[in-house]
Amino acid sequence: MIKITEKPIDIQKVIDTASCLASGAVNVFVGTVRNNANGKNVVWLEYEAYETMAVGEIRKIIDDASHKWPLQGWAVSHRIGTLRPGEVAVVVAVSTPHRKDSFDACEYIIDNLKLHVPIWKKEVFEDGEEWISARPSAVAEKV
Amino acid sequence: MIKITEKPIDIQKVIDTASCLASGAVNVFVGTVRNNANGKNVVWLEYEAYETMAVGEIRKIIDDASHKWPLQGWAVSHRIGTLRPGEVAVVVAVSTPHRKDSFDACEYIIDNLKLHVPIWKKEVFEDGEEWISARPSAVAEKV
Amino acid sequence: MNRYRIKAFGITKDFLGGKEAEVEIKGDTVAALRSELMERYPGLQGLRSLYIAVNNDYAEEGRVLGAGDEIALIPPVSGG
Amino acid sequence: MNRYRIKAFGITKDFLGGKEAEVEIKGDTVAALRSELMERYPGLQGLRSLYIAVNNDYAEEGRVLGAGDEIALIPPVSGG
Repeated sequence: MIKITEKPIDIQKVIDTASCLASGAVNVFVGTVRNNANGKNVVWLEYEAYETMAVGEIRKIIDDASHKWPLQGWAVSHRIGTLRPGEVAVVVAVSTPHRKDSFDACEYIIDNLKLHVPIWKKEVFEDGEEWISARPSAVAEKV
Repeated sequence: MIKITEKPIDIQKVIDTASCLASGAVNVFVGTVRNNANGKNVVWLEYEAYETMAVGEIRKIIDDASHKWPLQGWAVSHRIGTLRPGEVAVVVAVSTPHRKDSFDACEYIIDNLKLHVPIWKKEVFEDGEEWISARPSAVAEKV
Repeated sequence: MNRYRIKAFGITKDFLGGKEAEVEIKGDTVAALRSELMERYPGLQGLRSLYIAVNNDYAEEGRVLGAGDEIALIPPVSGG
Repeated sequence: MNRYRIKAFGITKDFLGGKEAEVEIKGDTVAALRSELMERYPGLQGLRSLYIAVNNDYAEEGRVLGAGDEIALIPPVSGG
């Protein structure tokens, strides 16, 4: 399941989708909105996606991961729109027969999602706003 | 939160306990009961814990992890009693400011939990049962 | 001259003045389109990177653009 | 002679015949207790490992056992 949605993400549902009776291990990454960035208070974030391409790029990442690890189930859900601190922006879940693979595959997927998938966030502070990582001067965002 | 419980584990609650407004990353490991082990069908599993010691040993692992990574929140919940295939046996969740740490810390905790925490499982097959990893002849269990 | 409709995302919307723009260029490659866009919207030059996607894939500079192609500007991504 | 009450977990319950057992030994260390248990319950010898916990901590072989100590047999763990 690959989902780009404006609605709050149901983590349990993502995990259920990725789970599988033959798997013993599910690793899940949950990315949430932090209440601060470089020492400034984040009031809210705006997430935007090029949806059709984002789904395609996530699909490619999953395909790559499937060749590297024995994925038995997986699910990726990314939220767009306005998010407040504490809200869930992304959930990646993968299940594999053995646990080390579940960690490695999940990390590979979220790492590549952050590098290649056309989704953007703008942090809105009390005194301004900024598209994250857009300019060379911007401090690289490393959640 | 460290919990050893006979009741089904509420994964969302474990994640909520580990989450933190200042964190951007939560990694979660979910260990479930597989429907097969070494080619044999698992009918159910019996989990047993030396509860007071198990809580103490998990606490030590968390303390160690806290020295290695900047944990901002964490929670470990382990179920005991009778579990059927697909049911959740253990959930570990940790939150950190940056995502790589959340993966590393979560993996450290579950790896050490499996090595040191006094919890035992007995697999019950259609034609017998076996305490996992107890005897040298037993195939090491590697979920 | 070739006319292309461009989708803008993230910060590039600020430079192009909206979610879409039309440009006319002499060439017909991604590289030609890029030069024209950089000249017409100098703000794009200040980005850390700028990819151009064609039909939902990252496109190479030499790719020839067709009339029905869906073309989009991909500034540095920051999902997750 | 020293008398100790032993908690058994996992597969060790099968050998001790229940969740608890009492043993009398000459010595007063973990090592002495271990020898006595191995002799009295030979099934324990077939385990991949056997730790003895005292007051909820893994105990070293030289540890002297006190009268009020909580003593437990820890066969190979398999949680998770």
